[in-house]
Parts: sequence; structure tokens; C-alpha cells
Amino acid sequence: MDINPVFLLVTLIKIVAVIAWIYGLLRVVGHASKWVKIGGIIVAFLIVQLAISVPIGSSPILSNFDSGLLFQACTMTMVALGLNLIYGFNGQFSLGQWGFYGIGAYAAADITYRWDNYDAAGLLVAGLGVVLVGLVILMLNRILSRMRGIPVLSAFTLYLIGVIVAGAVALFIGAAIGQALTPLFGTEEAPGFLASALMAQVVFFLAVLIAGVFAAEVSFLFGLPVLTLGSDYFGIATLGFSIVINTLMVNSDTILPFPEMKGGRGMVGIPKVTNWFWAFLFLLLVIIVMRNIVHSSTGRAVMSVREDETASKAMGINVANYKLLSFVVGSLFAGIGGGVYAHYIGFLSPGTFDFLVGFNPLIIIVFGGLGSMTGTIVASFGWIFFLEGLLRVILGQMGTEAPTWRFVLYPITLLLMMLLRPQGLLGTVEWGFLRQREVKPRSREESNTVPVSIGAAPAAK
Amino acid sequence: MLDTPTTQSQPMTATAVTAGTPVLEIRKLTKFFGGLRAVNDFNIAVHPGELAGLIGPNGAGKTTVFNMISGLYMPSGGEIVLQGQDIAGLEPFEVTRMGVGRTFQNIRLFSNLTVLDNVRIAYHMHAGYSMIDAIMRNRKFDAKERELTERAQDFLAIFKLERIQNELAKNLPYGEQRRVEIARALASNPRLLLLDEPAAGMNPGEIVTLMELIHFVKDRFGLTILLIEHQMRFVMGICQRITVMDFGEVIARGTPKEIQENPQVIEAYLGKGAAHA
Amino acid sequence: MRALKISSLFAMVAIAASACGGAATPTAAPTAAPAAEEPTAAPTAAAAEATTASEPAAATGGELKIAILAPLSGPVPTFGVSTRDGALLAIEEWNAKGGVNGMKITPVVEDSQCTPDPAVNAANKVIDQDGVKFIIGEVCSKATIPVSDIATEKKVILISPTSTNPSVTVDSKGKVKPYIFRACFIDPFQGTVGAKFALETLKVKTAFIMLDQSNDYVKGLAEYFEKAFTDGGGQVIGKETYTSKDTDFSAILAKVADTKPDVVYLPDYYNIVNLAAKQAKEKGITATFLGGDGWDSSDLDTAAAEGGYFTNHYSPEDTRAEVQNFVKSYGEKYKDDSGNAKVPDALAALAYDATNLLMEGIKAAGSDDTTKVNTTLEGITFNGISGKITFDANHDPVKSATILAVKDGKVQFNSVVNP
Amino acid sequence: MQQANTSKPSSFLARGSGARLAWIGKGFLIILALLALYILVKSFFANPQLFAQIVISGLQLGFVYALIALGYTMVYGIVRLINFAHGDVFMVGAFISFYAVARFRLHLWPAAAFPGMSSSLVVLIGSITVILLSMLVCAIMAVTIERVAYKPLRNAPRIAALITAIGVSFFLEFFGALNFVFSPRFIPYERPFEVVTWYISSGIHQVQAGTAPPSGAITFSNIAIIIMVASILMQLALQFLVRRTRIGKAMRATAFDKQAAQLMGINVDRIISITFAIGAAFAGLGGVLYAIAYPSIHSQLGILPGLKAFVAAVLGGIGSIPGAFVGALIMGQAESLTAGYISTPMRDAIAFTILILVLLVRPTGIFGEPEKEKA
Repeated sequence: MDINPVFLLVTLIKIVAVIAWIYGLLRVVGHASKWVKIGGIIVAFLIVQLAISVPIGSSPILSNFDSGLLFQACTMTMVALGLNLIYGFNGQFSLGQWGFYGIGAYAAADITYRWDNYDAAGLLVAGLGVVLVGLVILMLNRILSRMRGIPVLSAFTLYLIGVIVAGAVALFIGAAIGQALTPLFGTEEAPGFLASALMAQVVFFLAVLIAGVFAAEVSFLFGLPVLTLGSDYFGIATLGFSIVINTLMVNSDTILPFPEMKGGRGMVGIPKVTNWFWAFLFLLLVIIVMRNIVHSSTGRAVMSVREDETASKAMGINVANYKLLSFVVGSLFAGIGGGVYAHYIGFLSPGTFDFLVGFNPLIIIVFGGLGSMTGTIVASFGWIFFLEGLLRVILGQMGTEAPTWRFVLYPITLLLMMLLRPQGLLGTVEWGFLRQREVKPRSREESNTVPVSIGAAPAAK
Repeated sequence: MLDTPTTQSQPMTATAVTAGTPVLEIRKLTKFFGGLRAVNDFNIAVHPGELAGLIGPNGAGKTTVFNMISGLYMPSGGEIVLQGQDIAGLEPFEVTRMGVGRTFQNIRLFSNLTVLDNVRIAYHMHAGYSMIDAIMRNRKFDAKERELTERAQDFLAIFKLERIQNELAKNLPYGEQRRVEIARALASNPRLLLLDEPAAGMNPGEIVTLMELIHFVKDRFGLTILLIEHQMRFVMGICQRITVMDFGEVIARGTPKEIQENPQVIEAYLGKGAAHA
Repeated sequence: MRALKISSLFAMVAIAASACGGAATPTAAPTAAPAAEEPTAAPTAAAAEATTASEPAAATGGELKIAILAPLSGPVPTFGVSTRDGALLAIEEWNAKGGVNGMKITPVVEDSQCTPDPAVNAANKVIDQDGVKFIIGEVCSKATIPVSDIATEKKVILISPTSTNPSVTVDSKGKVKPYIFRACFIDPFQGTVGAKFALETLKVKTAFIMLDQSNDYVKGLAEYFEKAFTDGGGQVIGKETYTSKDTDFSAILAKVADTKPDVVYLPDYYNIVNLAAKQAKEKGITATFLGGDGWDSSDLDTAAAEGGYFTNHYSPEDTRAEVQNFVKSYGEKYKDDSGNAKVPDALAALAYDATNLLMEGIKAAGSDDTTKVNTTLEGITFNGISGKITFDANHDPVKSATILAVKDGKVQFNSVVNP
Repeated sequence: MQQANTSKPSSFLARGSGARLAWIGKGFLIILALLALYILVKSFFANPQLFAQIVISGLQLGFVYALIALGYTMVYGIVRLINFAHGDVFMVGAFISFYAVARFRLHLWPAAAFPGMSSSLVVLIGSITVILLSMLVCAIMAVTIERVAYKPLRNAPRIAALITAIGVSFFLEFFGALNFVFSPRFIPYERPFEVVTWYISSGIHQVQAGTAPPSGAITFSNIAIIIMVASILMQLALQFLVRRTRIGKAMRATAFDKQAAQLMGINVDRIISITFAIGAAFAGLGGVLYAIAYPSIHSQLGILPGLKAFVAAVLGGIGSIPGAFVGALIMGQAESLTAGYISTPMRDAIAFTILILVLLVRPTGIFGEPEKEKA
């Protein structure tokens, strides 16, 4: 086949346009005026929505191919931002992000699947279970944080027991009163309140949140003991975690009690609810929450742990807590990303969550620049649009043998990138909204301190 | 995680301590590293408002004592009583929250953060808003964050660092890094300040400035200071009482003058022959 | 400032909006599949987009684009290469005959990696960018399932040569997906044939099943083999699972040696057979190995599998003219590293059949209108390499199975079992 | 950990209230250990022959892991880099020997050069030649990789080198999968020598093809023995190298403090290259032996053994040579026993759970030195 320069050009233009769009969005969200902000977000949303849905000629600007990439980039951004919080901002080298992504995807898919199949009891158990487990964890956390010097393993065991009890209670309650809710679904012909189209959206929204929280709870349990390990050891333990999760997915129908997940065969029948609105909303939520955390006292504490644990401790920061916090929040983002992904693709298979693919978020955050949120976002979009978009278009045009070269070109790009820019694409540059607001130096007159006369600053410059 | 930093609106001066009761009293403090005895039967009492010095040759165990006070090392035995409470074996962050600030021998700044952030981090435990407030960016967050920032800037102003507050800590020259570190330690609102070789690597001119600075902050914030130092000139010029350590044990204590004349100290510093010379 | 509040406000507005139309957004996109095009003629980007779609379907003359989605990279590139080669051979032959309905066939090969996301991207790309209306692929069920949803939505005909998972052609509610077909028999048939062969021809009593839990194909075969074998009076005395990445089967084989079954059913791909059967031989296990079409490969270690039997779609030794011609032309077109003619494996044969099926369907429909092709395919009777193919109500092919024996270092034709 | 033996009743902190709960965590671990022990003991008494058989297969696996793990642990010890490409070097080792044997019949060269040589000697010399060739090629390749992909990043953040390691790993896997390189196929491996199996049943007998050994017999093969011997020899050789030679001293110095070593006149770059070369040579040997034991090779062959070996190195305490060895043996047994008695599909999951549990008890692995307390 001949190379078609127009295709290539269009694809390139699309990549540039997407990055420009991200830049615009971040600028607009960071704007001081409330109305510019609201308007800007809506415009940013509408631009893409129109490009997806309004055909020019008979095909929209963003075809299904492009919008598919867009959704994947959105979920990848969420996952990668979460990892950046864990690794980039808190310095904990984690390879387990992909596992939490998978947990989120399967959990959310399971909830909407149950909804789709009128399984009221199942829905109740899932919702209640996650809430109860969360409450138990919070409660135990309050109690245990008052005790001093409790060994991590003991705390872990107590949490584990608490979680198991909470899960059992949820199961019991769900089984007891779940059936009573079934009439709410109505019948196929006359759908009840729960089965309505609006509820599909609401259930999806809740499912994604619940999935995120569930991933966060798992990460809490796992992270509590494992975060006591040193950096590289922690990395290996998390790699192990994602492999364990993957194995459990493969055996979800035999070892775990989820026949609808069908183990290695892959879960089918997940309603494809994700559209641009949801992807955009969740992306925006994750970006905002992340930025608000990072640019706050909590965020500074998190970063201080990365910079110097000992000094951080000496500043009164409970290092273990902040490691756990960023790990849990990072996993929450991954779980949300997974939930959005599951409802975009409508099919889950353990192969998607293989540990080899799990290096991708790590590659992305290093590419974008560790500790740079903008870098992560741009790298996520750029990575998907390059590997799945541009490379596919180029190789597709170079004949029938060329596609086998895809994964030869990709690592070469990776190598060159790392050798040329080891600090990442954007270093620590942030755009618009994500930039820390510069604090103006206060002049001496403003400050309420007594002027000091301790001589000039030391001469050692 | 999930803990809310306690809102403590403490005045900038430390709460008055009844004169006579030591701020810090260490009794029979011992530390073994494996079979090696790093600190043996160490005793000291630091009284309110005092500027005490801890000196000794390299490897005498001074920093180990500091690390045990600030909770980085678990003592093998003994008591560390801070204002009537035994803090031995507490987590470092708990010790800091009880009012012990410290600097490090080899400067330990958060090097990829700005000077302002370095100081703000120290005030984190008194930030007064939770992560939820931060996520919601509510009024409480705005108010407290502003208060916290202004406070941090006050400290920077005291140390003449306000012009470079947005520089990354790693880009500062050595002397400024030292000052940032002291400012940061002070921002954690301590009653007792532990300074680990603050004058290391400074020239005589800088040392004079530093001495003035330490005197100033001590009076300004009503602090009690315990410092480790190598430079005799510095210690002799600033400390009221000095404890000398060698091989993990206290070999002398007294006023600078007494110490200067103590033959054991001279021997420890200059070797055996020197004392008889 | 209050970005979060604002975004939640925005969320509420948009929820209201999406409640009516949100879920429908994907389907709101125009479903008219873009037809064949001459992209180089398009002067600008926008025009290219437009031409992709607006040029009317060329019924006669012009170009017929067929996409081949195959895992050319990723975990199982070897399957992809065979599939691609088989399909390309068929396309070449049709082009040599002057194309279908006068249309020259242009293949579009895409790498789909046997993984959902890349497969979906590849499918979207060939449908949206290349304007393809017919897809051969994917090989792996886990990639074909999500692609089949897209194909159904876009009214694109998809024939998977080798995906055996029922969910490929039937959705989760049990409804048949229009436009989706497959060229291979599904697990129940093959598993049952294997069991019958063991019981009736080999006359064995006890069987040991080794299966890969994570591979639905293997699992399906094993399941139906077990059922048919037990129903037929045999006894399954052991069942052990492994994973596709395992290389060491000693622990399982120790159990096999311990239980001494008559046959070991190992319905996995040849690479696993090469390892497991070889290790079994070395451990002195004498049980007969029995397997499925996954064994079929020129890389099957015949020394390891010696004495074994497997069910397959076709045998290169089959004397039928179609088969012999196929084997000959495949060998002429594709050479292995040392320049010898390659013997097509089942994947190549099925891809070849799937492509021919599609062409016959298009030819019979008289146009490249996918709805018409769908109808003709449903009623087609096609004589392929892998036997006579008709489709049942679930778009699964009904055809015969071949049993092959590994004997004297060669794979030999044994018998044909009709459904 | 040492607890401060303070007897201060006035402490308002109620210190120790949490410490008194230490038994919960310990109890949890003990229950898990007892459970594992129970399964093992029960299985042993249920069928001792089967148990022995499974242990033997675990040993074989463990010794192969040990060969790969040595490379991981050496490289990590010196440059603190998790060399993800190491598993793929292992794969290349297997392929080199495949080409040497299947294409160039290199394993038969003594017969061609010295006609009349006894066939067993031909096999012996031929096989050793093939193995040495593989080791050499792997060593050269690893040094090249180090020069191209890691050395320029020595002063960059550690993660950059890790990403290039992943990149190199992908490159080797997928470049190898190209048709004109190793091809994407699973290739039946032609062995330079045949595997002979013996069984123990009132004496040691050779297993004849097509006849089953009597029930209850324990079988073992020559390749298992070769792997074990080679692995132990290499381990000893490495210990000797590191402990007794100048290069070894330089290696230890470099591992301890790169800058100080440089000041002492040690050519750090050379030492790092040598380390990579030695590690890769072991991987190459492992690759050949692995391919002989499990004779089906493909371009992604190295991923899983590489990963397992790496985990083994971590388990034993990364940076420690005996640690890698012991870790690999534990890993092999864990896998084999899990597959045999608990659940094959959960084999990797359980192996990793063991790793995590061991790390919780000993945070730097079994032989790892505790991380320095720093202040």
C-alpha cells in the first residue's frame, strides 16, 4: 500500500490539537474568574463533544477511532496521575497501579452488570460492602491511631478481621433484604424506577465511585504493611500485588465467587455507558482533586516525604500516614480510571491487566516528568495517540509486514526519549490551573515581626 | 493517614516553664549499635531559657544523643524527660509535636521544594485544615492557608530570606541553606531547639553572624537551645553551660571557662600527650 | 478558585443533558460506513475526511477493502502471522481471478495484539479511517469480543477465523449478533469428538485432563471432553491446571505418573504440547496424548507428541483438491527461514477459509452491501479447506472435524468425523 | 527491635498499649506458617514419592532461577539498577545455542575435527563449546546494552535507567519476534545432547522410552543434575571471584561507594562492564540449560523466568550472592509445591505472597543487610 500523507498529516494535526486543547483547558480552569471557569469548562467539553457527534460531510472530525483513543487517554491519565501522586510526589516506587486499575474496572463492571441483570441483592451487597468496609477502616483507624507503638502487622491483622466481618455483614444484609428490592426493577416491558435510563447513568456514576473507593480500600489494606518496606522492595511487593490480582482475575469464576466475570474468558455484557461527558467529568474531577491535594499543606507533607523522610519526621510529619495516604488516593484514581475504562470497552479480560502492560503508567509519568501533573496528562494523551494512533496509521500504510514492527519502534522511541531527556518531557513545568500560585514575598513593613539587626547575610555565596 | 492536624493556636513564644524544672532531662541514656556502645549512661539537664552546648571529638556520640531525643533512634535504655513526660521511644513526629525542633549536621532541606514550602511544611501539624478542606478549597482552607503562609513568611523575613522564598532550596548557597534550616526548625513551633553543628562549614565572619542570630531567636521565641558544635570558638562564645562527651560518655561539664581548663577535655581533643605539654 | 464546586455544578447541568441523550451519544454517530476511496486524490485534510465517507459505494469496479486484524505483536505473534498469511493468500488468489464482482481487493493489515484495547483501536481505525466494511479477525476471543460489538454497531461484517468463545457471536443476553461469524467449530463439538474418539477408537477407560485455566479455548475443550468422556462411560481420574506461561510441568506430570491414566487430554497449543509431552516422555509416562486443533503447527515437536492424536479442522495430507491446491500455493508463497515451503497450519487454513467465505458471500450478494452479505452468509454452503461449512442459528459453522495421528515423526491423517 | 526499658509510670502516653498487641501480628504469621506446614506434612505422608518428585522438579527450577538471579543481584548491588533486560539476555542465550546447534551443528565440531573421537567426548566438548559461545555472546551483548542504554544515564535519576531497561527488554522481545530475527514462533529446541532419565526403585535404572517406570519410583534426569552442578559451580566461582580476586575487591568497593572507589584508582566503568558481562554470561548459561530442560523457545521466553529470578534475588536480599541462591531455591520449591499441592493457577500468586510475607518479616530479604539508619 502507498503511504497516504493526508492521513498522516491529519493524525498529526489531531495530536497537536489534543495537546492544545489540554493547554486551553488547564488555562481556563486556572482562571481567576468564576464565570470564565464555568464557561471555559463547558466550552472545552462542547468542542470535543461536537467534534465527536456532529458529522462534517458524513463523518465527524473525531471518528470512533479518535474518540476511542480519547477515552483510553482519559482513563490512562487518571491512572497515571494516581501513580504520579504515589511515585512522583511521594516517592514510593509502585508497580502495582495496574492492579488497582484492574480492581476498579472489574468492580465497577460487576456493579453495572448486576444492575443490568436486575440483581438487586448483588447491588446491595456490593454497595453496602464497600461502604461498611470503609466505615470499619475509618473506625479502626481512629482507635488504632490512639495506640502508640502498635506493630504494623498487628494493625494489619485487626483491619483484615474488621474488613472480613464488615464484608460478611454486608453479605448477610444483602441476602436478607436484597430480594425485597427486586420489584423496583420492574419488568422488561415496564421498567421500574431502578431500570430507567436515568438510573443507568446514576448507577454508572455510583459504580465508578464505589469501584474507586473499593480499590482505595484494597490499597489501604495492602499498603499498610507493605509501605514499611524500602523503596525498591516496595516496588517489587507491588509488582507482586499486580500479579496476584491478575491471577485472581483469571480465576474469578473458580477461586473467587464471581461467575459473571468468567475468569480467563473475559467478562461480557458490561453496559457501554462511558461517553465523552463521563470521561471528561471524571478526568476533570481527578485533575482537580489531585491539584487541590498537591497544592495544600497535605500535598507539601506528601512531597516532603519524597524529599527526605528523616527531615520530614523531624518536622512532625507522620511519614507512614502520608505514604499510606498518597498510596490510597493514587489507587482511588486508578480505580476510577478502571471503572470508566470498563464501561467504555464493554469487555474485560485479565490479559488487559497483565503486569507487562502495567509498566505503561510508569513509563508515562517518567516520560511526562516525575512530579509534574501537566507532564503526566500530556504524556498520557501523547502516548496513546502516538502508539495507538500515529504509529498504527503509519505502519498500516507501510504494507502488510510493517505492523510487526510496532513494538520495535516503540522501545526505540522510549530509549531515545530517556537518553535525550532523562528528566522527562516537561520536567516539572506546570500549566495554568496546575501551577502553584506564586506567593508574593511580603515586604518587611507588612510583616509583624520586629526588624532584626543581625548583620548582613553570610558572605558564602 | 486520615489524621487531622490539631489546631493549636499557640503563641509564638513558648509557654512559660516554671523555672527550676528542666525543659529536658536525660537520665542514664544508653544506645548500643549491635555490640558497639555508642552512648553510655548519658545524663544532662537543660533548663528553660538556657543555651547549652554538647561538644566532643568526632564519633563521641553527640549526634546519636540528638537522634534519640528527636526519636530517630530508639534508646537501648534510659529516660528522656521533656517537661515531665518521658519521650524515649516515641516516633519522631510525636516528639516534634511535643515541642522539639532540630536541625541536622549535614543540611537536610527538602531540596526540590521552594524555601517557602520548606518552612510551611514545618508548620504542617498546626495547619488547621484537613485534606477534605483542601480538596473542597473551602473558606477554612483559604483562611488557614493564608495564615500559615504569612506566618512562614514572617520567619523568612526574620532570617532575611523573603527575597528568595520562591527559589528551590537546592539552588541556595550553603549559608542560606543553613538559615533556611533554622527557620524551618523554628517554624515547627518548638520549645526546645536542637542544633546539630550549625556552624559547620562557615567562615569566622559567618560564625559571628550566626551567633547573633541564635541569640536573637532564643530571646525572640523564648527558646531553650541545646547545640552540638565542633568549633570551640563558637561554643565557648555562645553557650552558658557545656557538656563534653568522648567515647559515648560524659567526661566533663561546666561553664565554658571550666571546660577550657579541664585537662580531660584537652586530652580528648588533642590526644594524650597534649594534656601534659 | 472553587474549581471543584464549579465542576460539580457543571456535572449537574450535564447530567440533566445526558439523561436524555448521554447514553445515546455513541450511536448518534453516523452509522453509514464509509466506502472505498482514493485517499491520495484528496487535496486537504478535511477533504480527505469527507471523501472517506462521501464517495458512493462502488458496486462494480473499484476497490474492495478487507481488513485483517491479527496479533502481529504482543504475546502470540505467531498466530497473527499465520492468520495474515492465510488471508492474504486467499485475497491474492481472488485478485488473480479478477476480484470479487469486478472489484479489486485491497487488504488492510492491522496489528491487534490479541488484547482488547489495541484490537478495538485497530477495528475503529480500519472502519473509520480506511473505510473498511469487512473484517477477517481477530484470532483471540478476548480481542474479538469487543471488536464484534463495534462491528455490529457499524454494520461491518466480521468473520473470526479462530475465536471459539460463544460470546463472539452471541451477546450476553443470548441474542445472535448480526454481521458476526466465525470459521472454526466451537468447543463443544471438538471436545465431544475428542472424547468419542478416545472411547470408541482408542477404547480407553481412564483419562487425565491438563488444562490452562486462563485460556477459554482450552478450558472449553476440556470441559466438553470431560462431559462426553464421562457420559460415554469413561472415567476422568485427574484434572490439573497450569498457565500458558508455564514451562515446567513436572509437578503435574508427577501426578499423571502417579495415577497412570490411559490417555492424557491436553487441548492446548503446540508450544505447550512440545513441553508437556516431551517432559512426560522423559518421565516415562506412556499414556496416549490427545489434543485439539491447537496442536496443528509445523513447529509441533513430533518426537514429543509421538503416538498422540488430535482433532483438527483439516489435514494438509487430505487428498481433496482444495486442500492440496491450498497447501501447494501456500508453500509457494511462504518460505521458512531455510527456504523450504511452509506447511500451512490450522490458523492459516481457517483464515484462508474465512476470507474465501467472505468473498463467496460478497459474490453471492452481488454487492458489498453488508446487510445483503450478512443474509447470503447465513444461508451459504461453502466447500472450504476445513470441510463443508454452513452456519447454524448462532452463526457458528457446522462442519466436519479431522482426526490426525502423530506417528513415526509425522502428522498423519487418521479419520474424518462428521457432525 | 529493642524496646526502651523505661519504667516511667507518669508517662501520660500509655506507651506500650499498642506494643502489647504485637502478638496479633505474630499470631497471624504463625497461623499462616502452620497452615503451610500442615499442608506440606500431610502431603508428604500421603504420598512420599510424589512429594519427592515435586521437590526434585522444584530444585531443578530453583537452580535455573539461581543462575539468572546472580546477574540481577550483581548488577543491582553495583549500580542499583533493576536490569529488566536481564531476562531477555537469558532468552538470547537460549537462541544462540539453538542456532549453534540446529543451524551450524557446532556441537558436533569435535567429531568433524577429530574423527574417531568417542561419541560421548564429542557430546561433552561440543556442548561445552555451545554453552561457552552463548555465554560469550550474552556477555558482549550485555556490555553493549550497558554502554548504550545505561551508562549515559548514570548521573540521571535512577528511574530513567529503569525505564530504559524496560525499553531494552521490550526491544529484545519484539525485535526478536521479527521474522528475520528469531521469528515469532515457538521453536522446538534441538538439544546438543539428549536428556536421559533415571528412576530410583531398588537401585538406579534408566528409563527406556515407551516403558513406564514402576509405580512409586522417583525419576530424575541428567539435565537436572547438570543444572544443579552448573549452578553450584557458578555460585562458588562467583564467590571466589568476589572474595579473593582483585576484580572482586574492586567490585565490592564499587558497590560500597562508587565515588570513593573511583578515588582509590578503580576504573568504575570497567568494573560495571565486567559485572554486566559476568551476570549476562551466567544468564546465557542459564538460558542454554533452561532450553535444554524445557525445549521450546520463543522471543518472550525470558520474561517470566527473569521475573521469578528477580523476585528470588529480592527474596534472598538483593545485592547478596548467597541470598540470590537461597532465594532462588525457595522460589523454585514454593512454585513447585504450590503447583503440586495447593493450586496450579495460583502458583505465581502464592509465590509472590510468600515474597511479600518474607519481606514483611525481613524487609531487606533473607540475607539482605538492614538498611542503614540515617540521620
